[in-house]
Amino acid sequence: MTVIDSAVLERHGIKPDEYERIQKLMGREPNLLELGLFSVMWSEHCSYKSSRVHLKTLPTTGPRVVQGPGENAGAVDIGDGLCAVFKIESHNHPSFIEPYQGAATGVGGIIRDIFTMGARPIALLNALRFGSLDTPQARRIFEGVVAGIGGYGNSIGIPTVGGEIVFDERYAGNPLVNVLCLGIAHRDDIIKGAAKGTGNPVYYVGAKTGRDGIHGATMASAEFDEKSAEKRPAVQVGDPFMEKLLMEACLEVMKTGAVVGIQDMGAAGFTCSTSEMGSRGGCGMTVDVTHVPQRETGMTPYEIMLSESQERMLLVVERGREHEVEAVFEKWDLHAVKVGEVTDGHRLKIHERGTLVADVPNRGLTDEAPVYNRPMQVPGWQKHVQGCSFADLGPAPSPQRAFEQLISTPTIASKRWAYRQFDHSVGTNTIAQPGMSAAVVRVKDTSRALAISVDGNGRFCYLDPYQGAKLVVAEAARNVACAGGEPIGATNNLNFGNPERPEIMWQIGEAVRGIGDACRALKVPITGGNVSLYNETEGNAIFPTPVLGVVGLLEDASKTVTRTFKTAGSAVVLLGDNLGELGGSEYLATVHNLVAGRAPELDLKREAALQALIIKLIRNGCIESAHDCSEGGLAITLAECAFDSGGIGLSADVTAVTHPEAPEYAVNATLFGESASRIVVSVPSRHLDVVMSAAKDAAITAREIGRVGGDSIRLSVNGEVVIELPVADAEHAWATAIETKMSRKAAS
Amino acid sequence: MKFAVVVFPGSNSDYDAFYAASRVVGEQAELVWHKDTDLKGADAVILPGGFAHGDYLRTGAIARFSPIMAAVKSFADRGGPVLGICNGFQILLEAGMLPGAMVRNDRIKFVSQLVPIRVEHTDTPFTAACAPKQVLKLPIAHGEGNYYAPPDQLAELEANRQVIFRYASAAGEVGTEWNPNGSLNGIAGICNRQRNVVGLMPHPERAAELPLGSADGRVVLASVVKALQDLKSSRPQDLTNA
Amino acid sequence: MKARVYVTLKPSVFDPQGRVVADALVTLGYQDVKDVRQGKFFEVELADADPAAAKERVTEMADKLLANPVIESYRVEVIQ
Amino acid sequence: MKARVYVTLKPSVFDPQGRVVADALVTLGYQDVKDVRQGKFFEVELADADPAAAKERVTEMADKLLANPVIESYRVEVIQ
Ligand SMILES: Nc1ncnc2c1ncn2[C@@H]1O[C@H](COP(=O)(O)OP(=O)(O)O)[C@@H](O)[C@H]1O
Ligand SMILES: [Mg+2]
Repeated sequence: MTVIDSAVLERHGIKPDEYERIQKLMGREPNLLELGLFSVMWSEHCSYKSSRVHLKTLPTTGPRVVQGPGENAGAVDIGDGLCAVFKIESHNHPSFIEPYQGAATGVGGIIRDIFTMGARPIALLNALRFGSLDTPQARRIFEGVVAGIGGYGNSIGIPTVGGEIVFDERYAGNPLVNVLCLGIAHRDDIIKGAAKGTGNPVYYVGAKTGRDGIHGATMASAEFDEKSAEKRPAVQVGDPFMEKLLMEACLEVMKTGAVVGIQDMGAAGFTCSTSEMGSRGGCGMTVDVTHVPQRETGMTPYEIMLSESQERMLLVVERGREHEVEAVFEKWDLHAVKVGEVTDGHRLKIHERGTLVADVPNRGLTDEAPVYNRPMQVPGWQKHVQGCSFADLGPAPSPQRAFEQLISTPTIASKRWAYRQFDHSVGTNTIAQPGMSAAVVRVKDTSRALAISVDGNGRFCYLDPYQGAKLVVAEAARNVACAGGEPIGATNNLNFGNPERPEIMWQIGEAVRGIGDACRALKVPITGGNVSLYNETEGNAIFPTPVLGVVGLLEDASKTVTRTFKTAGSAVVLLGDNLGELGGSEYLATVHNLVAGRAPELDLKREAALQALIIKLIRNGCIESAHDCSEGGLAITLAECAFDSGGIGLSADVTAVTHPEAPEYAVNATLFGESASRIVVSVPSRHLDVVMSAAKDAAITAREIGRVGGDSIRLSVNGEVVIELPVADAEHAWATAIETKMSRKAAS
Repeated sequence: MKFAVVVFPGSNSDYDAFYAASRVVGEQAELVWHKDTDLKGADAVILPGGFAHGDYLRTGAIARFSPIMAAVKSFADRGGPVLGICNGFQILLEAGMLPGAMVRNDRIKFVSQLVPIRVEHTDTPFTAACAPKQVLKLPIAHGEGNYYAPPDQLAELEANRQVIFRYASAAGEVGTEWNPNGSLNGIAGICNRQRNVVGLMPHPERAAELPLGSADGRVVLASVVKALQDLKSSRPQDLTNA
Repeated sequence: MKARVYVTLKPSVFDPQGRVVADALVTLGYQDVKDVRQGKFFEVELADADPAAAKERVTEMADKLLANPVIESYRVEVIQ
Repeated sequence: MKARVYVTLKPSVFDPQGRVVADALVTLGYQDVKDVRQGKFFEVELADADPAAAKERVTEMADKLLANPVIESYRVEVIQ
């Protein structure tokens, strides 16, 4: 029996004060297995110990919220007794260690969270961050992650319908892989991850347990250093075929009504599912690891409890109805085995061949995990980076050159190289495919559709985490609104550095505060999310990157519009004010290699009014296309309306903004500034008056800035043409930028 | 009429085919589990897309041994119309019900996009309602759709007019620039000698309604309805259920 | 008792993967790489003890399932 | 000059492919199949003539490209 000394605690990532807490909860010294249980359950990844106090402040209620945070996924009512069940998950660290498998198992994990709730998954989205594609390492990770996402999602047959990809050196040592899954469930069929009913059998079903992923949860809670190579045996391999069988079998088994509770085994595996189901249900559980199907020989209880082998589920079944459950699993060639029982009290008792090897209060592992109110401090550099002296930038580059540079910069360029590797047509629900801004999936057997968008903006959040987070919420909701969807719920993934550093903790606190304020103002409740911390390599943190996933509802699926122009002659109208804010813009980053300035202003009241307006205009069929202005500003947004339209161009003329600190940059600020709350719409002449007066009523600035038509992109500022090139050329550069870089592979 | 859609472990477009046949085309349809041994009196059989058994060995290699396949074979031998879509096509190849084999896409990567294909011949149950050389816009979504057959067999296929669909331009021209996966002769779909068994990589069942980006696929399923009516009117008793 | 089944594409069949690997190697600076063919192999563990019997059975498995005669050829090798 | 690089998943790494193939063989009636592991191999053809040099170069290729050191191990064998 190993003595628990500081070295052992160190290896388990348990701090001395935490160990004292464990001893108190146990009323004695824990044994090594028990320590292992605490170490995984108290890891940042499972316990949210650093973020909890902040997450508590988020708005999580609303008329449509059926399930808020706390379950495997959130759920919102979408009418006809149906719910949209969705959640976002990160698999950042595993994807850095093994891009293909890391991303693949990330997809597998979030899918399990959704069908565990009794929902059939119908859509996947992802938010990805990589280093510059000019480095071989970033290309290798990007290639592997995209292949892994496709490899898993395509096989199991859930369409990947959208996402976003950003390339920035700040993610070189810490790529981000966030995956959102959305499913549909009947409100009454939603089933929870709670154990109930003393004496009810506990079943294990799915893949056999191996030694893979042991301490994955604690790994996801530690910074990277050269030593992480040693953690490599932890790599897990995804088995989408097994998961497909599990998904179908579980959805079928739930229909029998014999399932009391169900939970997947994700991070912290068997430990997490047994302790969480017990404490959620207010009861205990006793299991014998001897019954757990094992892939490798000679596995210890410690290894079995902490293994993170994929594609495994835990079910609590109504006693006396075991055969119904077993029969369904047999049909799918899955063998559900009884591993234990629900008990009175609140203890998780683990046996090996009948002898008790661990006995812990399950709440001690879950609800009573430590919660930290970690010190926060504004980084010393914060003020500094918010300043931006255009004087040092030298003469302003020509808009034409800047534009051509921007359309082929990987962050703005078409992501088709990636999403053409994703099956987006399986399931026959995808109305707006990847590439069309927000994704839109119809809800079969209803007239409705759901619009979904995931968005993040590390740059804005780096310059001002509070403001940046608000802007991210606004953009995600605006993208959904631009497809005609009324935002009804959101999920979020908080990707940050080491929370034990006050500067990072400050970023987290500010970002959460921003998300909360924006969600309250836009009336979008947060129904769940995920926190990924310690995204640092050798002390270099990523940009603070909260990623928002917003789900919007269209009552009439047929009304949805996309970003692309439809008919020559229609008016191009800009909704919202063009303020020419260049702070944190893609323009500054790409053209001037500079991340600086103030993040754009955001008036949440005006944002809400703008979104209400666009939703109304789309519902009334007044507009042919709508596209939100984001990365690259107005010029890029207008170009994107022409791309994929079949070569329809436009000519537009916008009024120059005033740019006091550097007048010579006024034109570029006008074209490439990333002010919030702007939407470009195209309107058939016959509807123009309606649109204009509707905007007036909503107190939203609306300017007719040009006309759809011709075969070139022709942009003027104050009557002077500053950008002009054939749509075909611009579109080619935009569409092929990433594949060009990827095909130049091993070159460097 | 009635469609049987076979469900293999790992099929993922089974419900798509079922939905298109029943809800869009408006015929009867039934999902048939691969361990079953009869086709529930169906008039036409669809082997759907997906990743049967994960495609972990070779696409379709394991599925061909499913109990239901015996019934599918004898149904086909009696002249019953059988359609293999994507993975279903691969299963038909592995089962020897169609000639040739699939290898990895020439550009290795999985390809998912809408592509035009040209209908080469309309004298099969799944093209009967098509116009000659009609171009259909259908989604492809596969990593192994690169059709291969030995030279002599390929020549025979062409000679017997067994190439039913070819990748093409929107205007119907064929050539390597419109070939998404390196298939020999730009082959997207073929039929057997008797012409009642058809396999294709693109997904007609996923493009049967305009909101989904194309409704061109509908005609493939509608064709078999027409074909069977023509057959019934020419022959009093339906031979497929004989 | 272990046996290995090596499966390769027939020479007449184009091997996209091998080609991509070859190109990658050349761009990595291995100019002297003339060609690469990719194959796969299966390590089959049998309860059965007799080598001759094992070889026969595994050959049967290869014929029936592990290789596709249209495009692939295989070689069986009993290890111990 | 030809060399072969055999790449297998490390023993500790789960091999879903192998598992499915094993299950298939058992359902096909090969009850005595205890386990299957799947691997791949590359047949690399080199202009280079000297076996020793070839082995070295190909080993380098395996390290750099052909095998994924995180989950795979490999063996190099020079044929002729
Ligand atoms: N990883 C990805 N997977 C699928 N689709 C993607 C991915 N990245 C970007 N896309 C698609 O490309 C389009 C542009 O994305 P983005 O630059 O975020 O624009 P927007 O913020 O206006 O949606 C969107 O339709 C998005 O769904
Ligand atoms: Mg975006």
